[in-house]
Amino acid sequence: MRVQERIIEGLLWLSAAITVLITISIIWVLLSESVQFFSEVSIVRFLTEKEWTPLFAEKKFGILPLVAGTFLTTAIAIAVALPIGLTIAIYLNEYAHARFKTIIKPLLEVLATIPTVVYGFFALTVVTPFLQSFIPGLAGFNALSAGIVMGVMIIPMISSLSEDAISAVPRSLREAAYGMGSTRLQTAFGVMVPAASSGILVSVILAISRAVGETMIVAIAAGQQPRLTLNPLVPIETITTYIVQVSMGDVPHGSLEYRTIFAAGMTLFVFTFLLNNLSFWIKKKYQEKYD
Amino acid sequence: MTKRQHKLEAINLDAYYGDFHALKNINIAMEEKAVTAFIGPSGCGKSTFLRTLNRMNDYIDGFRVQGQILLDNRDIYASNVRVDELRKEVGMVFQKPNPFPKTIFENVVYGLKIQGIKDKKLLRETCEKSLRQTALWDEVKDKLDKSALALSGGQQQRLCIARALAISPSVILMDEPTSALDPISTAKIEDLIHELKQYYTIIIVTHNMQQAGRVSDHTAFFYMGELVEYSKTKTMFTSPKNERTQNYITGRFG
Amino acid sequence: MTKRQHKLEAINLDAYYGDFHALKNINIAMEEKAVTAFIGPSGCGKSTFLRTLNRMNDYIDGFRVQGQILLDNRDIYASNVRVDELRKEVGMVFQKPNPFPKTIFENVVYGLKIQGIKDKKLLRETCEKSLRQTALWDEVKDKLDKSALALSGGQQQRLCIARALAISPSVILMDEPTSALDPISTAKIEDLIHELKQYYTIIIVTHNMQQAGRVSDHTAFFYMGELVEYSKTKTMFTSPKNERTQNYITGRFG
Amino acid sequence: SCGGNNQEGGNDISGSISIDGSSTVYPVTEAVAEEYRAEAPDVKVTVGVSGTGGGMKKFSRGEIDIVNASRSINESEAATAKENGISYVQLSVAYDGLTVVVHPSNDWAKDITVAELKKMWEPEAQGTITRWNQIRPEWPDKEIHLYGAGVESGTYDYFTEAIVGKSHSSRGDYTASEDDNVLVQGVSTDPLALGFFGYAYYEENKSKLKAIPVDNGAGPVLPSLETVKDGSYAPLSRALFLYVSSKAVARPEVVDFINYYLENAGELAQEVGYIALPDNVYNEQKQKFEQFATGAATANQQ
Amino acid sequence: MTNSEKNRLKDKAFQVFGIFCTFIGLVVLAIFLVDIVIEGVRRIDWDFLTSLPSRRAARAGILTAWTGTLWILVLSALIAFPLGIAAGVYLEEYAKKTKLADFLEINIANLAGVPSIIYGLLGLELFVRFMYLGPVLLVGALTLSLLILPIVIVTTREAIKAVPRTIRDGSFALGASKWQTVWHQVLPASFGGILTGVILALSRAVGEAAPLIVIGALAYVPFVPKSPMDEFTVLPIQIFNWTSRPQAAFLTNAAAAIIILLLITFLLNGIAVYLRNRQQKKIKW
Ligand SMILES: Nc1ncnc2c1ncn2[C@@H]1O[C@H](COP(=O)(O)OP(=O)(O)OP(=O)(O)O)[C@@H](O)[C@H]1O
Ligand SMILES: Nc1ncnc2c1ncn2[C@@H]1O[C@H](COP(=O)(O)OP(=O)(O)OP(=O)(O)O)[C@@H](O)[C@H]1O
Ligand SMILES: [Mg+2]
Ligand SMILES: [Mg+2]
Ligand SMILES: O=P([O-])([O-])[O-]
Repeated sequence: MRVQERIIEGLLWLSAAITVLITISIIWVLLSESVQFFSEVSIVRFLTEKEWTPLFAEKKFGILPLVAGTFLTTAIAIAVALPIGLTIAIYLNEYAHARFKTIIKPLLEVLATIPTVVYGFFALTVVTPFLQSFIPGLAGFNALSAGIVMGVMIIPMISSLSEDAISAVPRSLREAAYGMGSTRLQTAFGVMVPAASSGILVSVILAISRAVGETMIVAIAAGQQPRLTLNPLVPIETITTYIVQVSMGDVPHGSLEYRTIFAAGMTLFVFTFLLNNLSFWIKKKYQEKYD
Repeated sequence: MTKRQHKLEAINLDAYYGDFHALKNINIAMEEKAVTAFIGPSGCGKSTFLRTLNRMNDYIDGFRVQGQILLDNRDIYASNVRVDELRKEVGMVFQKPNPFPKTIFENVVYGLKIQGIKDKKLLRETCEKSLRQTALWDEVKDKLDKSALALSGGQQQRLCIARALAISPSVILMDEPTSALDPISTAKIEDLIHELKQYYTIIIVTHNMQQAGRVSDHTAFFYMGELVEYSKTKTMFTSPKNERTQNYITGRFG
Repeated sequence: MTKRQHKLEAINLDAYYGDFHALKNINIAMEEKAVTAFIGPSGCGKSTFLRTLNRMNDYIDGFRVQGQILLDNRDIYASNVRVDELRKEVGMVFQKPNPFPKTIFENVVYGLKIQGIKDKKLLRETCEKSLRQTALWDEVKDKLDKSALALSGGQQQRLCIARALAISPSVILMDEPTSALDPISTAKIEDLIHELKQYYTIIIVTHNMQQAGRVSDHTAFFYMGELVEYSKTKTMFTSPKNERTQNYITGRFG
Repeated sequence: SCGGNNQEGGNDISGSISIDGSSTVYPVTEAVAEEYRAEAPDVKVTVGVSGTGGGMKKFSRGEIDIVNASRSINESEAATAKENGISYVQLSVAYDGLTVVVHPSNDWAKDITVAELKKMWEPEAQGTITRWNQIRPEWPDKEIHLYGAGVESGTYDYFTEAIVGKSHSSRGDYTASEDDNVLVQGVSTDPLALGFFGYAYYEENKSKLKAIPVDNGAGPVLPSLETVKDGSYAPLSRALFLYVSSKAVARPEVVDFINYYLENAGELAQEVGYIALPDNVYNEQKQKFEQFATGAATANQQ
Repeated sequence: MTNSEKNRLKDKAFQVFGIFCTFIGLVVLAIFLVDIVIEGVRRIDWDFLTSLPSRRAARAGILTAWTGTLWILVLSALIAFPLGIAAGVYLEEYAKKTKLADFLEINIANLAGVPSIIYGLLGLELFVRFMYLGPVLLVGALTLSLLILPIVIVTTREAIKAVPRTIRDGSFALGASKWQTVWHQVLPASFGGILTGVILALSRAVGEAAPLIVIGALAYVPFVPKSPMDEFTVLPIQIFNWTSRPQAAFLTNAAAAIIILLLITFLLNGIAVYLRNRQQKKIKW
């Protein structure tokens, strides 16, 4: 009996420990290839060169154009998703009927369940032509429509997580505000949003992290041209797109070109890792404020 | 205005949460500048009734009332009544102290600020006055700009009372205001209620019958959504008319 | 075995949740085949103490005890004691009825089944016996294979008692067993406790002092982790020795 | 065993064949593989698109059976193959004319010279040649968006060789894709675009693209069946190849497939937009392959 | 008075804006679905579902793609389900609140936030290069399993957490051991929730293309995979492939394939929602 319990616990432990193994493997895979990459290309070059042409004869290894592309699409996505998502969260919490909320929330979450290739298709075949009808200079591949569509995709992420954060604020606080004669708007912005600010912040950070790592939408609709620009109307390339682009052609194992995707992957991993930990830290730090 | 008139009155009041009939034909008139206590076992509708008195249940989906509630003889559920105005008239204090996560000062003047009052001096004066009324001034005057969450539970509850007083209501509703507090804080709040009833009409829900006995002038006993008995507190505790009241008071259940 | 000997005894017992000192130097001896009640304000440690008596707190991270608890003069925290054996000896009933989401029959025989008993006949007999002991048999005998969750709260609680009796413990711990129940169910459980004390040593936590007065032979009053007073129930309620006991019993706080 | 006995039909042949490489040749091979399915349903043919370079690398390491190529194998690839004990045969399957295209709304680029192409594609152009009027002053002062084959592709090698003068040497700040469809997609939706890819991709998307005549000193010439075949579309005309590995021809399904391929390449190449080789050339290829197969078989037996 | 009126006006204005924002997302969703259905629905017929890929849009079908998706679904479930549940049970029921448990928790939260394409790199290096498996079904399923494992673990934990303390107490008090309690009480009571989580995770896996592209699963695969060691393609990759083609007929194919993919995703999500609701109705603690 005792022994059996021990064995079972051991097996369960092993399963949990596998997750650590996965992390270690990810880091090891990224590191081992990146280290070799950086033994040939100095980190300074990697971080300061303004061009990214590692596959060409004239090799330039500046990650900045890819980072700029990633930043651009992410910023557009957040600019779309944050105001809308946050407003939805407040509206559902303070204004909407409970019944309405129980219908709308899952409906909105449908947006997050749609596969991202599908969003890519939508960006390329619907949104871009639509935008081109009134933005004449817009290229067929561009950061703008990819960013907008990505924003639509992460609306439910912000609205749901923020909504959770706001409804986690003790009812008593809301009642206190109403009890003093506040309107719903005053309750929302004067009491609920400040009280839920850490949770809202977490939702935004996670949304950013999601947008940074998003691949298919940008691979399909944003273009494949590493370009150091903040112009949303022209083709750009994100870190993720670069990895996809290279993976589609065969890059032989062990070559410098092969390692560039791991160096790019490492950069991506570091960004999202920092963002995730930041959000985790904020959550831990501020969550226990209310029980 | 003479004392001992009816400040608040419920007439044939029924309340529902969806299909659930939470209050059944309540008729009760509460006196001005006196303390009325609501007692009864858990779930009997005390809080529900208390919250209909300043329409706090308005935002609960499916909640509705029938009948009338008169505040100074005006029906508070009439269509021309503005809820925010009503709540300025009828303040409320809750079971768990619920200060806003702001400074002590900001907490007290919150009600004024949302009315658009910006006059610094006025705000400061009202703050001091309210804190003095709740005997909190000396304890917190040096840390008005500190977070209210750093206060003890008892202090927080008195702060919440101060916050309610700052918008000069005429009625204060209290829903089990001491049930989360230690004996010493409880005693302080009870003393405070004694003080305040000179100026305000106070209605308090409590599950502690001895507390009802100590602080209230009148007591209403609710049971399963009905108002079973309502009389002078002394009468109720010494010679209850109803058998259920008797059983409850002597601890046969609850 | 003669009656009125000490069935359970705590000696210099301290308990901690992490750094929090939840029980402070408790010394108490509980009589066999009698009812002992624990009373005290919320958070005073009643439940904590009750749960150390069958080591239910073992799985709580950071919880530890110092001192001894003797069951029939054997320390239950000794290293050679098997917790599962201990729990078969010391049964427990909780505040909220907590039937498993299974059939009534499965609930009652759960304790036997996990001991590996598979004999159908034995299971059925034990089930009937336990349900009869809790006066539930007639009410449920036709729906033994229905979900236990379909029973009323009072029935559920008696089912939980039946479940505890099925593994024939000698001690039954009850943590506010009636606080979630209506008056009629409460009365039934109280009657049941009266019945059961012929055969079992019963320890009951209650926040209802009248209940303690009605069902218990001895009462222990806890306050802030300390055992303030422990004596015959009658003595405690008529002439408490300690001022805090007095204050609590008369409702000055709590 | 050797492949000879299976030539006459072989509906019951099974096995799998892995092909990878050029995106230019891909449409032909895809078409052949698809038709071949009716012939031999149990042979699993997978075709990847890694570009000629990518395919060659896999091929010379022995990872695949056949490589599609839009240029000849280069020295280092040949060396690797030798190291790995792989010999191979080169089979021509069609002609292609690398096509320079712009957006249909582009009303200024009516022709272009090889020198102008060089000016915009050479490595020195990176970051400096960014507007149309830098190439020809009368063209508008607008940004130019370039689209071209990825570096693993034979098209890229061929184009850089022919235009810039040095294989594998070009600017890097353009939209580079191994997938020509992506390039078509990009050029056809970008009014400021200029790109190049295999003729088939132009042929299939004529309505959305505009090809520009290339002037190699003898006046502007558009790519077409005739100009490619007769060599007047220069320097961007070229042949497309298959390479088959000596290890693979030991398997009957590979032999069967290649025979089928050479039998039908002319027709299918035409269908997908390329220019078929003369019939006698296909026959030569067949003989070449048969020799290679027998040779490889004896080599394998030893 | 004016102040109070102004406040009420602002309140109303925000309400209108709130309704607008709530619906804009849904309107986009609706436009989008309608657009795709109009574009693709006529293309869906028996032939489309049972044909292998082809160079001619009109003859091309998604047989390889949906069978590949199905394979991936089943294989990933087989790998991630037991592993995820076991890890979830360990963390929720066994792990002490130590530094190590904290670390495990942070680690899992982190894994859940790692972009899917990074899992692709992991799969590429670990399974394709290091283990020499090639871009076959098993590798795809392994890669996606690792990707969804954190989701399965997290939802398992939530489902287990939702089982009230009192049930465990009840079981322990009757002398049950930890594993007996988990096996007889906790798992049955949380099974619905766990299943919901697993299905949601699978619906995520079904829609992933990026990691599979990275491991090299983008090729013309004109046959139905028969074993886990076969090469494969899945619906999202087929869609990606068709989307990148400029010809309108292929875009129609892509739209049609998207309808199928969305049906699968919505079906999985629908099952999950149904299970969740049933679970909530069935057991009221
Ligand atoms: N928001 C709600 N929706 C539905 N039913 C409710 C709601 N709030 C309260 N109820 C029900 O109304 C009845 C009265 O509740 P109420 O809170 O008024 O009781 P109470 O007397 O204040 O009890 P307690 O002493 O526990 O606070 C209860 O049966 C409760 O379940
Ligand atoms: N798991 C735990 N971790 C940390 N502290 C705890 C835990 N459980 C209880 N405590 C603390 O121990 C003290 C005693 O709790 P206990 O539950 O024994 O009180 P009680 O007398 O039963 O109260 P009640 O009448 O509310 O049930 C309280 O201050 C409580 O906050
Ligand atoms: Mg209440
Ligand atoms: Mg307790
Ligand atoms: O034909 P390529 O794909 O190698 O250009």
